[in-house]
Amino acid sequence: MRSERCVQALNGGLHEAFERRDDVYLIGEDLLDPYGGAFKVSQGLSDRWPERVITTPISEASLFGVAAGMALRGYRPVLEIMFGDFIALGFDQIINGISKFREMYDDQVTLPLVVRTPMGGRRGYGPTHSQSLEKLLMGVPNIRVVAASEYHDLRAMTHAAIDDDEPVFLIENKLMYGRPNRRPENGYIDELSVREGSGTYPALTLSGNDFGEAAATIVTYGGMLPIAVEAATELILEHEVFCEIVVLGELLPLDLAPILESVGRTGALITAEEGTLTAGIGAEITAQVTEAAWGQLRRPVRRVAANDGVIPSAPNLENMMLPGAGEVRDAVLALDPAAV
Amino acid sequence: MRSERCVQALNGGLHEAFERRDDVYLIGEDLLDPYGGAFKVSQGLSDRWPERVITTPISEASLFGVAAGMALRGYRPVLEIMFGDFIALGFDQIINGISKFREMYDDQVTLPLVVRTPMGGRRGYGPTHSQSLEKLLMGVPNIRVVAASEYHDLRAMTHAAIDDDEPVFLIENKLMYGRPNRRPENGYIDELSVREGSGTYPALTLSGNDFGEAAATIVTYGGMLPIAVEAATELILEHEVFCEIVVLGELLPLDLAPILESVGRTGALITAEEGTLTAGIGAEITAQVTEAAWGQLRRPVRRVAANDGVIPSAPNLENMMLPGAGEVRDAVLALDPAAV
Amino acid sequence: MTSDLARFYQQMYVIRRLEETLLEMFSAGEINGTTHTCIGQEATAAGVISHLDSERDVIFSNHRCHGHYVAFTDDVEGLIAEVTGRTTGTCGGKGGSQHLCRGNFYSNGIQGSIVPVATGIALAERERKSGAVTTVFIGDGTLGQGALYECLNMASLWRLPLMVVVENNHYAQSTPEELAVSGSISARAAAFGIPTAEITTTDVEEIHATAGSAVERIRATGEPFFMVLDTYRFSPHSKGDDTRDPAEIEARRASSDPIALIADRLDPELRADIEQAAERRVADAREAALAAPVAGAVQA
Amino acid sequence: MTSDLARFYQQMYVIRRLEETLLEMFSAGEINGTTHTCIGQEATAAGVISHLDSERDVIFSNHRCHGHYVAFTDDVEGLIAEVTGRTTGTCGGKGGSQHLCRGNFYSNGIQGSIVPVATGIALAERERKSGAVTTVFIGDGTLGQGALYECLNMASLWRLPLMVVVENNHYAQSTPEELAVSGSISARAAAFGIPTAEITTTDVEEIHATAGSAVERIRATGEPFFMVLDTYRFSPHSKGDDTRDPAEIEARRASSDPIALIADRLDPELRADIEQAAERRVADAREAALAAPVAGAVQA
Ligand SMILES: Cc1ncc(C[n+]2csc(CCOP(=O)(O)OP(=O)(O)O)c2C)c(N)n1
Ligand SMILES: Cc1ncc(C[n+]2csc(CCOP(=O)(O)OP(=O)(O)O)c2C)c(N)n1
Ligand SMILES: [Mg+2]
Ligand SMILES: [Mg+2]
Repeated sequence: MRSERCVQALNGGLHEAFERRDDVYLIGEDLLDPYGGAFKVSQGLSDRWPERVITTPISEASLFGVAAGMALRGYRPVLEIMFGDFIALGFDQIINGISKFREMYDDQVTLPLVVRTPMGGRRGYGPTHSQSLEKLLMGVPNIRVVAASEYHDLRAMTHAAIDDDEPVFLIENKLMYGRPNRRPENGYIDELSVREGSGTYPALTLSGNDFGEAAATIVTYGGMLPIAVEAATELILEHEVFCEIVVLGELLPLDLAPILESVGRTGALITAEEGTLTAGIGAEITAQVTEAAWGQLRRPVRRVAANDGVIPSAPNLENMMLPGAGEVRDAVLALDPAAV
Repeated sequence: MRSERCVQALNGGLHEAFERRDDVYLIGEDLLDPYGGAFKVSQGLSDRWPERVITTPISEASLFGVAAGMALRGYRPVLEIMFGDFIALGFDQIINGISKFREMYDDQVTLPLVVRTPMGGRRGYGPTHSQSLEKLLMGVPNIRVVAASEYHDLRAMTHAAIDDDEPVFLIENKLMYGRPNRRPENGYIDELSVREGSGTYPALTLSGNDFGEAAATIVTYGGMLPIAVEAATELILEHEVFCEIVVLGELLPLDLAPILESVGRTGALITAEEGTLTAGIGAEITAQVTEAAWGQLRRPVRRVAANDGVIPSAPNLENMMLPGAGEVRDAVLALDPAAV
Repeated sequence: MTSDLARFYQQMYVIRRLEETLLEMFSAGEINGTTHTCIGQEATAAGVISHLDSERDVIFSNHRCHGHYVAFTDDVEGLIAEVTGRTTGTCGGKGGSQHLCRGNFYSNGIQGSIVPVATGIALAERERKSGAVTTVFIGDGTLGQGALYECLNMASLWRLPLMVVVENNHYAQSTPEELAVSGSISARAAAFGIPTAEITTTDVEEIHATAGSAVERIRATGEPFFMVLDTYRFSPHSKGDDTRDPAEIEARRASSDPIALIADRLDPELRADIEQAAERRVADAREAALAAPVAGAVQA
Repeated sequence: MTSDLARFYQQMYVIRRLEETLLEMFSAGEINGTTHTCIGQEATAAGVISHLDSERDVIFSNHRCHGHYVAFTDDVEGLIAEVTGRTTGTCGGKGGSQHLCRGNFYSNGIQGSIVPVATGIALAERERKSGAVTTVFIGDGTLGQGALYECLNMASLWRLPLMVVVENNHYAQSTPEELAVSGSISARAAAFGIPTAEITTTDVEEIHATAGSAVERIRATGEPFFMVLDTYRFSPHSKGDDTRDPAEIEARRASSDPIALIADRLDPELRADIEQAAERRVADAREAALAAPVAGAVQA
């Protein structure tokens, strides 16, 4: 069976959720059919449920608050933010509203809303349309940050986010949309064996040698998954070095168990993310893993990430700035220089 | 000589800068004399320079952009944001404007602006007026985050921020304002010997035993300084444990050298910050120090920070939620449980 | 059955005494943090909220929310307990003065940012066909926040049962209206196709009449309304300095104290009863709060 | 000396050919990323910007900035080199189509957020007493952004020499004006006490006249102005799908192509010369860009 593309899986998940629950609403810009959202994840919804799809003016700052208001009153709004870069406009609502209401109102309310948004570069969209800003959400208590990847069950992830009673930021990726949404068959995706974690947004752990001896764990998520797989494949084929890859589903609260489990086997950790290095998701992972697995780490955690700076429009400049398979590979090789 | 209070030092620095340069402007809410800003740091400026102090409507989101526009055209605006919690309103301008213009316009422009704002709790102001949100700025490339503390030369820091050609976020602290702005005399503040780092926003390293043997380094900044000093003092008096305290001036880019230097002596690191734990400044410090000082750390870095959650209004609840001297002390004692 | 007038007087008097008591308690060190009283502005709360049904309608208020809270919920006890950090407080001491929630009442301390949330609530209530009117209270200074205009646009486009009430007390903290508000306040809403009303009296009966037509219109059409009410606060912005001209404050106190304005219209005996009951209620609430368990006092 | 008309024709023709060429280059794979062309809207750029002095005045533009850029800087070559990612590009390939900067020209791709920056620039220029007019271009869709209203308020209060030009092409991406813009556009600015003008023609000479009075007024008074111009884009929002009714597009193409509208007013020979020169210039710029070093090609 040919897999559906990720955009279809996400879209399918939304259609199913709209069928299943009548408290689900979609709000955002340019949602109406036939347009169906800038990245087409929302296609077909407004034709089927014209009253539950609300296309909006360009007013991101307020849209976060509108979603919060609906959620306070018992609905399950899904807010589509056209480009992830625009979540910056909603930070006040996120920090001083959405993440506060439940706890500061002493648990009298819940905020079951989902913010869906595509992050990531490599399309030449330039400095304000290419960022991976999910790192900035990691410091906000009382929200969840969930990362879609092409190996996750994206239909299930959409349902889970909508059913969640906490505010969920569902981070998608622009390049992911067009790729097949692969799922393990008999425990494998291609040559990689896959273990699926537990929890609502399970992590996936991939191994090229059926969880035999491995030199390192690469923890990653979202749009970096194929890059990590490319690096791991090259390491096997050209260097006979095996790695495990942990593909996180939930970034916040950080799903530490599968990382520790893998590090318990490998003794070394690389974090790989597309956002800029400083204060990235790798920093928090490093801090938690270093404390929890102190005796097990042979070497300090290495972080692979984008250079701290602007993402240029020109393709070569953009490629130089964003982390690629080469950087992931080199980070693994640098762990044990003697071993290579 | 009695020291001036921190609010006076910051105010004095602004007065001096206004005298020294006629391209400095102050913008923000409620700035006009006799009110002189909600925390009085801006007092007397509008009486002396009525044309260079611009009191504004309540429009934080735009004020960041207004400051950017002035800076693009050769002025040196200082933007006062009344409570640090309100920087969330400016995140779009910060992320998609202020931090981008210089680099994305290929270095044709500079953005010499200063955003001054008080952070911190312990005054019962409640969830939306007590946060320490500077951690959220750490992930933004091309800006500087500078932290005022009561042992720093606050007049000099104000001058340095205004003369800086990069955008500077000068983080102040509400409780600090009322305290004396102490400076080392003959290398001492009270019983602590003080070494001052180099650079524009120097770190201070404090020692209770003249940089003799010490069990740990506590790295901190801003409003946590007196709490770290209290913990270190108690550790000396009641446990005969000596620590070094590194008080950072510049958080971003992170001033790593003084931390590494001290860790080279102590072999252990505690980070202490008032912001919430996850993805805090301690995470980035931990990641950098763990990588750079791998062989030197006896134990993993421990992070002391606020609980991940809302800062309650009620004093006891607030105290339980924010990190105090007890938590810092316990973190040090937990490093070497055998040694105590 | 109590007359409207008696009810207004009762509500305003309770709010006044409550807030005078809060200021006293501050001075006595029984409260920490901050508080923004609406002393002088009680008529906007009483006049508008008397048209709302706390079982159905929704209010989102701001930093200066005590009057709205009490007029809507009648929960003097929960409020005093909240600002004194008691477990019996409306939000268990977590929210404090400007972050209240009870039933259909919410408040938050970030100026302007409450309007989008109120807009979302109005949208939800429209979808639920509850017939609720959602009211959001803002000050003149909050007209500076762009989120308001984003929401006026959406409320108009989507025909939301949202009532925006501007309590124009002519100052934002220390900033007089003329330094912060250009042009015309009502024209700002009218430009988005929203009907408006503006009145310049602090007489609660007049406010009540104007608000009545507004609420009726919203209930009938399901469309938004924008109301600008003149008012004045007699006490400082929060607890601290007041940089306004004392003569101006005195003049407004003399001319437009909403409680004094209607006092003579009431039967003196009824009035005395109302006042005594209010005094007692506030004093009892203070005492009860101070006797209640301190939030977070006993650690688990 | 060239007449205004010839200059307008020349500018509009260069912009048109430039953008048609960009679309071709996209299809040919010579450009990646995105581009928003203003094909059909050239009159707003030419008519307004002809009153501005690129040595003194300042422009802040948006995602659809090519026309404004060329009308103000005449830098066809730098623009093509920028969008093709060449070291010779305006910003060395870093900015790309919607993040341009050269001299007194700036653009950025976040809707609405350019207005505060333009407001700060106008404030700086006022303080410098440069006499500059700062112009910010926004689309009808961008009227949804609250920052605009914050800035209208400040520009009015502070009397800033700021000109806000709304290019109303009746769509924001796929969203028609009636789903995104309530009430009256000019009334929104007028409510802040800002003078406005609104015209409903794409005739560059009429736009020029209206913009002339606006710029003159700003120069004379130092106060802001708000101008709403009717226009229409003939090409898709960026490169992709267009969900507008093709008949509507054809009708607007037939009735309001700003280039066709004035073509007959020119001497045919002059017109042919202008067209030929423009063709050559754009073709040469394309060739030069493609021959220039690719930004980031050789790593250090
Ligand atoms: C976003 C934001 N900016 C600033 C403040 C600080 N602040 C609290 S009240 C106030 C003045 C509000 O004025 P207005 O809206 O007129 O209400 P009033 O206090 O007069 O009732 C200010 C600036 C805030 N709470 N939120
Ligand atoms: C803050 C923000 N939200 C959304 C977008 C995506 N976007 C780019 S152009 C556009 C439509 C803009 O419409 P309008 O202002 O009318 O300008 P036009 O494209 O018609 O020239 C949108 C929604 C953006 N760039 N910035
Ligand atoms: Mg006011
Ligand atoms: Mg448009």
